[in-house]
Amino acid sequence: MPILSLIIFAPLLGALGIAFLPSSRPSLVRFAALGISLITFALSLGMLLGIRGQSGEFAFSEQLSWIPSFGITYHLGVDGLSSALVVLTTLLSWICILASFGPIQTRVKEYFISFLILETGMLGVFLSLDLFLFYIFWEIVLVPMYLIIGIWGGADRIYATIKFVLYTLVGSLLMLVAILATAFSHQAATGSWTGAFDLLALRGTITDPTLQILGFAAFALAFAIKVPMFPFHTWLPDAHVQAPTAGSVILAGVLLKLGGYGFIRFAIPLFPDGAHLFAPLMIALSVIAIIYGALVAIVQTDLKKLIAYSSVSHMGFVTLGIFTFNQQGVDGAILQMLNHGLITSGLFLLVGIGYERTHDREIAKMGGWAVRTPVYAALFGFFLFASVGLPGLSGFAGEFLVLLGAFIANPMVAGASTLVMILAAVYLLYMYQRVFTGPLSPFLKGLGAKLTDVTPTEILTLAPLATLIVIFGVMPTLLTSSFAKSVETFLMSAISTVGQ
Amino acid sequence: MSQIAGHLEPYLVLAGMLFAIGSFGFLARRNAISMLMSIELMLNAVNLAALALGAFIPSLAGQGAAFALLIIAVAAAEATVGLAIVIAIFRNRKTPLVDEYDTMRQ
Amino acid sequence: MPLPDVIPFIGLGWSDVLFLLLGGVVLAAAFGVVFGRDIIKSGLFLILTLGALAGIYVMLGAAIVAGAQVLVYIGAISVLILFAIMLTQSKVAPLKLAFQTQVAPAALAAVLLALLFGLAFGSTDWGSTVFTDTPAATGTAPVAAALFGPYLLAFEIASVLILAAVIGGLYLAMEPKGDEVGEELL
Amino acid sequence: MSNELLTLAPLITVIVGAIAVLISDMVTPNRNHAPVAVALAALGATAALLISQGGSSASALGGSYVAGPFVAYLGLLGISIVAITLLIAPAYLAARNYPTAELAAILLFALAGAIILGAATDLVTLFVGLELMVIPGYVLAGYAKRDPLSTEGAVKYFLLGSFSSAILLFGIVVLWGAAGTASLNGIATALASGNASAGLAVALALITTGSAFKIAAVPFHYWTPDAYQGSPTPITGYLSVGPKVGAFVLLIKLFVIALAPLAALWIPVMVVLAAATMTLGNLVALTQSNVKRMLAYSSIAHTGYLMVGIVAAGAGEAAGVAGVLFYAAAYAFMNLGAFAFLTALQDRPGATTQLSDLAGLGRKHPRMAILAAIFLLSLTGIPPTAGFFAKTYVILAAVQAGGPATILAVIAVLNAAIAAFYYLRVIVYLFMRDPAEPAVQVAEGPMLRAGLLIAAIGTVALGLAPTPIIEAVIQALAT
Repeated sequence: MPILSLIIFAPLLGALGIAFLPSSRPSLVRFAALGISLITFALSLGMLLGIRGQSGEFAFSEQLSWIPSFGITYHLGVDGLSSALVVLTTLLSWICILASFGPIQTRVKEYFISFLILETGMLGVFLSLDLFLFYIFWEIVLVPMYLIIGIWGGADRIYATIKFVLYTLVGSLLMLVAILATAFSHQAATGSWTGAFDLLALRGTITDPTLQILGFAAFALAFAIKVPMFPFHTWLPDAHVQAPTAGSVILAGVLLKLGGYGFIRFAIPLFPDGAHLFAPLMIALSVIAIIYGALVAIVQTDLKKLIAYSSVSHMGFVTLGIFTFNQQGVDGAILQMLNHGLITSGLFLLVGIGYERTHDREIAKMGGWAVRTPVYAALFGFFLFASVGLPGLSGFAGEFLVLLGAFIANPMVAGASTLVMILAAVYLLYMYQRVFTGPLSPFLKGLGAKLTDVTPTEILTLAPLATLIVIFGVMPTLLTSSFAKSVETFLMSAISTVGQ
Repeated sequence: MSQIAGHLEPYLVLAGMLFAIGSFGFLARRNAISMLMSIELMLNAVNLAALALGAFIPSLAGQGAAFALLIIAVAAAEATVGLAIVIAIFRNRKTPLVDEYDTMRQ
Repeated sequence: MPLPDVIPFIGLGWSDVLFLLLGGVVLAAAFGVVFGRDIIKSGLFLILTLGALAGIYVMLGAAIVAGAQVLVYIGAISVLILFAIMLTQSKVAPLKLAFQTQVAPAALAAVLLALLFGLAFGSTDWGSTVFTDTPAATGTAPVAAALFGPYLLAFEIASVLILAAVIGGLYLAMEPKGDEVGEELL
Repeated sequence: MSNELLTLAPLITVIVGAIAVLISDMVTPNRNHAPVAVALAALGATAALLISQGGSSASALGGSYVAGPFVAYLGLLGISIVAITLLIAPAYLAARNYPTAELAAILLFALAGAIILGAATDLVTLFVGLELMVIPGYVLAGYAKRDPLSTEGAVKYFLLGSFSSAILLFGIVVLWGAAGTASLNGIATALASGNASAGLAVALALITTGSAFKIAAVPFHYWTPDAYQGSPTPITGYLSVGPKVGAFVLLIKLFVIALAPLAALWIPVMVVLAAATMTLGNLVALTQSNVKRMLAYSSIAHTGYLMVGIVAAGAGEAAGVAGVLFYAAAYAFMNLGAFAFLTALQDRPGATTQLSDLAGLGRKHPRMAILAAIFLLSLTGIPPTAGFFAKTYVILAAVQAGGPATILAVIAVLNAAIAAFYYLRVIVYLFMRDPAEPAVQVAEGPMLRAGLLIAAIGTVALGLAPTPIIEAVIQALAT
């Protein structure tokens, strides 16, 4: 059974089905979308169980000829790294769909169709082993996200969504040129188009130094914009602030991971020489992002923007870890991606829940929230501490491993980054103190009975995330062992041709 | 043998000059019909070149005249359509001056 | 009494003189076309240009093209143009506003263009050039051979082209039937 | 002889079809349906003939007409273009009291010209074919003869078109004399063995300038926006696609075949022209608030992308021509689709195509808006649409060609990002703004709907499963 195709296209087929449902019955549409995303989730869990029995680097491999004239194939495969991200995607998808039940009241059908297409795109990116196919899914992600921010977003949504698209597009189009150049160099070297777009066939074969440098630069730009690395991050706060809650969640939870995944899966294994050449720059930019994101977060007055900037800071750890090129660093980077996906998604969900009640995100207006809604405050506190990197919760392990890796590579860098961990604790706790503790602010008081505590549905969206944060916090090896083989191959491919 | 008329170059130079005059007229005149007449000058320069080349280059003997006749036919077709357009626009705008046709820029 | 091949004193042949004469008329009349302030005179100068060119065509041994020039160009196209001029001239379009503002750069461009053509065509080696002034080469037979040989398709298509142009031209030039149909902005 | 007739049969069918359309118009009182029906029948018959000729190449009339896969490909593409135009135009024209018969006949004549362009093997036939294709275009631009804007566009289109024809023709004649033959292959042989002379350089310059006018490359583009904006919307769609594709066939024949030995001379010029064309077209399109004019400028940008393929082909990369041919097909479907959408918005005379008119259309007419979004995404080059694959194909060819072509490829993709801004802005208006007051009327006749649907199917199919077209293109070039 082609399980990977099934996982990728189940949401798309579901979206097609929903297109035929009457838009006059929004609740039918909502539950259909939820059902589809749950089925996809179940399929991905099935894949996760089945993967242990598979041998070889990539499990459940599927390969079909698609555009034979250029050797472009429909090639899918999954390994430890991608399976973890796939499950994260399918999990967050149904959580987002459930979390959208309340907030999305206009054009419900179009919303869920967009969301399901988005899910297909994201899953396709994680499962493609053909560069061309990967690129297509990469671009497909853009369109529904553009619509989700642009149609269901806040007041400045159009500015934010166009900025998001243009940033992403500039990077990805240059990546397309690099993909084509890579494919052609393969064709020129072997005299045939066969395998010219295939990651596995290309890996380790690109010897042209110019292509190594320019190819890496083009790929890295596309991924750096997506992560986003400093100085390409400016689209992110706008997009986060304007996006509807579920949009922010999926943006922080999955879309940013596409960049990190791209580095590990494509950019570095294809162009190791280029990667090593650029590594000092990438590390410097990562450290800047970590510090800059944290500093800017301190002065934010908008809750969502604060978390968006903290994302920039946290994602800096991901790129930092990747470019240490050692096992601790890369392990940490992947852990950080997954944990950031769980924690920040939770935080955005919580901000969204608060916004539902207050229709405001201004930190200055809040205060003493815990008095009225203790459960909400407790949950917020839990995710906050996870984000700060409290040992025992999952945020800690990733950042710790990255710093360990960075220390091996360059102690200075590690030192600077450690400082920021303290900074992060400061701004997040300071925010928490202003919003939740102390006497009830006049603004919140004015809301009266509207300021209710979390509902069971909302708890249902948060509970899986919280559970996983605790599990992975206590037993990070559960994750690291699952992608150990991926990291091993990555480190091999990242070094193999450098010595030449 | 003649010193000028017996050579190819003078005819081509004459054609080139006529073509240049025609293109000047096209670029400088404001009246659509004047511009059309300038184009006719250019096409005639082309015809002259075609005939001269046909007359002097052995492998093209006889073809120059055929080419020129076809160009005349094409020019006739162009002029037919062009004048019809000029008449149509004159009916709408009451002026043949091309630079006054600028509604769309406004 | 047969005239000498070369005119005394000038050192040029009769055909040279004829060529210079006709060429001079062509250029002068062409200047008249593009510089003439009165558009009707421009039209008449155009006819003169075309007529002088027909003379040069005869010199080149292409009497049949010269004939077509007179019949089609002068007889049809020029008359059509004159006709159009008369149809479209009105007091709204003052005759003195003949030139656009870019007349000076256009003149410069044209002078440069003429120089370029002159230098380029003069300096080019056109291979072995022989003036084929024999009846076998200049009669109608080789023209027919070309038109019904390699250029047969072009010849046939030219007739289709004229048909298409006439249909289109008729459509555009015909007075619209019936009443005006309201505002038609886009 | 009968073989020759068989070879020429598609061409003859188109011309006879054009005449039949006019006759049908005379004999039937119904002025709109009969001509379209006859024209579509002629198109169908021509398509069948072209398909039956298919892969085998045969020549007629002493080798001046060579039929084969190349002609079949171009012919079928031309038939699609004309057919879609004929489906979307009649309702629009009828609402404004313009006839359909002349439109159908003139389109068929232009199609005949395009077929000759594809089949021609010598300069003379090529030129006459080109004129047969472009002269009907002047008539079409002025088709709304009572509308000052239409005639204004037509007069500019005609004057610049004839001017460029004269320039091109002078170049062709000088080239013909310098090479001593009219045959395209013969010219290539002569040029490859001879030395480049000053006369030849002049011929090259004239041909380049004339061709640049014909394809509307910067800086010879300034007639396009007026001609496109003034013409009746469905005809603008045709003008932005049909003559453009034809002009690129001319470029393939002149530059890639005949002038190939001089590639080192014309490639640098073409690279600069292509870069300027894309960039300027996109930058100006960015500032337009009228969608029709925006599409006109964006068609200039697409000219630039197509030129990338020509440059690659000049550098010796066969994929360059293949890319141009594929791009032409993709561009035909997506651009005609976009204009069909605009046509639908101009249900009644006087309806404008300002961006603000489109506001909120996604809510009132979701199906129409989704189709529009497909065309716009394809024009942007977002996968999995035809436009994405087309762009990829020419860029691939340019990357393969290497050297200046690669730089051009990078310029092309950066331009695609600029283009994304203004194409997506239309989508913003369609889906993200509140509906305009008064709401836009949308015409949805069955023919218009069919035209839109064909364009949409083409746009999606060429993106999802490009293989059949790629194979057709490669086969077309094999001969």
